[in-house]
Amino acid sequence: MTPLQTCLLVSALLFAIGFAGAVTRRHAILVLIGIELMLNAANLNFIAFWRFGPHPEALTGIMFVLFSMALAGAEAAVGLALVIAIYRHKKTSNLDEVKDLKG
Amino acid sequence: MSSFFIITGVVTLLGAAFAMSLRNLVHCALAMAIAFSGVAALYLQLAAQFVGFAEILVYVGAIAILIVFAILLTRSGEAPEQSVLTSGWLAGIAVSALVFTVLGWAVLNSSAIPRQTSPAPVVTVKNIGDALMTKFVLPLEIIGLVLTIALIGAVLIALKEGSQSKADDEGLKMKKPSSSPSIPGSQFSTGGRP
Amino acid sequence: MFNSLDQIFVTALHWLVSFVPEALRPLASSLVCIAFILSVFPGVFAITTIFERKGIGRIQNRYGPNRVGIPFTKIRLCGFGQFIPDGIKSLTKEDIVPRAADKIVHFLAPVVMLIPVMLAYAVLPFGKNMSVTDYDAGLLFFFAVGGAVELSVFMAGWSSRNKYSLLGAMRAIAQMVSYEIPLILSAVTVVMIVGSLNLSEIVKHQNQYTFGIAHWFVFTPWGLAGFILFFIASLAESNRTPFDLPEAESEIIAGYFTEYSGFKFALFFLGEYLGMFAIIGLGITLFLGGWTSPVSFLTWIPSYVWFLSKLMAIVFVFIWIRATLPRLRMDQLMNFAWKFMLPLALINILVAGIWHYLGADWQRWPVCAAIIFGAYAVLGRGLMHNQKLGKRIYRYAE
Amino acid sequence: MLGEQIIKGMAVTARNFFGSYVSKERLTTVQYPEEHLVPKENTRQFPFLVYDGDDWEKGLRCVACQICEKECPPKCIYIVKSKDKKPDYKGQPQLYPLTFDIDISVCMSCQICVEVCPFESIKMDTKFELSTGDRFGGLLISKDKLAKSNGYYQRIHPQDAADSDAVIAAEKAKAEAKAKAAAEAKAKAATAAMAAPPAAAPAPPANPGQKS
Repeated sequence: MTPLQTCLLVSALLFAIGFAGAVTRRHAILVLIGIELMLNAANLNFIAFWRFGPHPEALTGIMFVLFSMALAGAEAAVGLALVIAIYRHKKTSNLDEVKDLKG
Repeated sequence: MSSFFIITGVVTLLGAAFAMSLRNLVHCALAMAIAFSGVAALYLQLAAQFVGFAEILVYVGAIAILIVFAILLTRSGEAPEQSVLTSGWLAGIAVSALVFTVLGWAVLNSSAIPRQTSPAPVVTVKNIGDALMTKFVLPLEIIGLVLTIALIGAVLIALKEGSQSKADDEGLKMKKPSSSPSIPGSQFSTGGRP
Repeated sequence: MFNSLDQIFVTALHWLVSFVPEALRPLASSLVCIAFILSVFPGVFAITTIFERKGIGRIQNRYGPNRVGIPFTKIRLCGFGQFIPDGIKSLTKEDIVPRAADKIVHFLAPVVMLIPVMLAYAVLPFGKNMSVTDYDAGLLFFFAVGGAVELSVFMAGWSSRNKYSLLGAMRAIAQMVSYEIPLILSAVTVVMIVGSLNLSEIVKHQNQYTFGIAHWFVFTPWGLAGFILFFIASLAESNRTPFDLPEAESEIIAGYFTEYSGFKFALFFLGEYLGMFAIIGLGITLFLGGWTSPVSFLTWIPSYVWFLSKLMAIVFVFIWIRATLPRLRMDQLMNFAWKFMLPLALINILVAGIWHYLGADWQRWPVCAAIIFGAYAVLGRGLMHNQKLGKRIYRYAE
Repeated sequence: MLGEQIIKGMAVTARNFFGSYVSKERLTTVQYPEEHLVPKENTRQFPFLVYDGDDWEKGLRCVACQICEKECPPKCIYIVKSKDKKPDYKGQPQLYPLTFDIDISVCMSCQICVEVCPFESIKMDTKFELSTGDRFGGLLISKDKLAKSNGYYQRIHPQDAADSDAVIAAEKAKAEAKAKAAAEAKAKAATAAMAAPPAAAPAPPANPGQKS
């Protein structure tokens, strides 16, 4: 197994764990954590391909990861604001109970 | 691939697994911080120093803090009595296992993956800065715009809106402290949840 | 001769490392460096606690501790032996964990506090050729590990299951997050002028002399403003008075470490002081020329002596401020960070750009000074005339 | 201007800092084990028993009347009366305490024993360094340690001691006058008896242990 394959396997497992958490847990914040883990798995892929790829001097992988981090920050801020707003309306952050369209 | 890389990877995956499986949400958030630190260590071993430090700064320093704040604000600091899993959790586990199987099969059998290992590229902060200011200047500006919009949007969403939220406040104030066997002294128990 | 005295620690390190086989040398070198940091800075911490108690005593017209000297003798050393019984006392005290506490998190919090604080020393240049690692992105590393301290504060506050601990932790995190922004923004000006995140590079840039006076950044308009901003923000980051709301004794007992005792309390105490030294060390490196001497005829004094004396001088100013100013209120704290420090830091970045753009011309001095002074005056007036600094209005309690 | 007052405050504390090294009168701290504050006239810590003369056993003013024992709010005084009597300063035969113990771990320094004592024999001390390593025996102070001379009392509370000395002197003078009167009456009776032997009535028994 080459180093690149190890990296990709770690990232695939990280993605699978994040995905499993995001679809199986009830709590909205945990779903957000799962999404963050999936994003990190993707970032790890970018870095691994940049490191072992044919053109590391192009810096595309690093740039992608930096921008995705900034987006993850924005996503976390908006997502948590939504969780707090939902909690204020429904007094719950359990996703199974937040399924009707009428507020 | 050094053994140190393997250890870091195992720590990262364990952190992620705990983050997704523990009952107490605060423990989940702390395990998530461990997973993020592990990812940062992996970046450092992949010669991406700047990204690794930025990962710690953004994820451990900001997002983990944001998440624990949200946990406390939604009063979910204690493990709930009922199940923490959704109704269709078995299907979810199955799908994610399937995803991992497919990805793993693809990784191990793909012919597109380069077999030889190149020496670690040297990237200075100056390189990254130059690239950000020349080739990637448009994405940088767009990211700036997106972050500003996200900032304003998050503030607007979380802001208390008018009379309705005032009524909510009253409701929160009137609500009696929980009579369920929550631990004394804990202000953020879930006891009062409907 | 002076040069060899200056490089004595570097020479000693090379000499020590030469005893181990070739393959293990990087490891041995880093171990020696770790041992050096672990022995020097807790020692500085011990001395500082005595300085603090004695200094505050003198400011309040008391003697302060003046009894304990060398053990088993009558020599008193003006009380500078006080840290030995203090240390023995706090390390041998009973370790009490609340029954309701989250045992694992409660145990881990002081450790998690100390690790990033210790890591931050890795990039600080203590003297000429004396930084442990010379990361290209050293400044980013410093701020990244500094961000992890907040998590330990939250762990301590949450796991204690005590409302004072939780309140203290929330206050601490809110304060640290708010003041980290002016802290980083004021450091950005230096990065802009030097063009590097490497701390050794930043020091090298300040190690030049015109008319015998060093090119420290604090001697420029933007550097002075940046240094003052950095100084105030580092006071807040290290939870010192007047920003000691997280551990306000008169309001919330001891903040996030209310439920800690014995060894763990000592670790928190140590971590807090080491964090203070680290952030002061960064401020010295960025604005006060690091290990360089202020005037060219004093360059024969060893570089680490300069670094340590600057460190102790700023620590003394911290103590002086602690003995002078009262604690801020929470809303005042937030107003000060967001309505005064943040705009001023942003204007300071602009001024640094103007300074760089105007080149070596003499006109840049009055221009930059005027912009900064004008911004300071306007923002200060706005802050002082703000209603929030007046009487507090309570929304719910009548 | 923002920050002006901060600088003023810093100047004040700096002045205090340097001033405390220059002028000693700024420092109000008393370096305790080496220096002692002069106790105030009315300082009271813990009772002691006053004796006159040089021998504390002979001169003890206490007559074991047990009023203080009964009045003591926390009941920290323990007295055992003697079986025999010995003469007091007036020359009258009086009881004396065989045991007089005060438990200082219980005493609350209220001075009620001093107020109620009719014989000026129990007074308040100013000594406060009473700590001991022995929790039980060391805190129970017995008669021999409680007895302090009148000279000591005059030294620690000059005003009060003068007052109580005056009271005692007055008592003594009264007793002397009484004794003198009695003696005179006796002498008169004796001369009268001498003059008229048949009318020799025995004089009322005067104080047998007349001292003066």
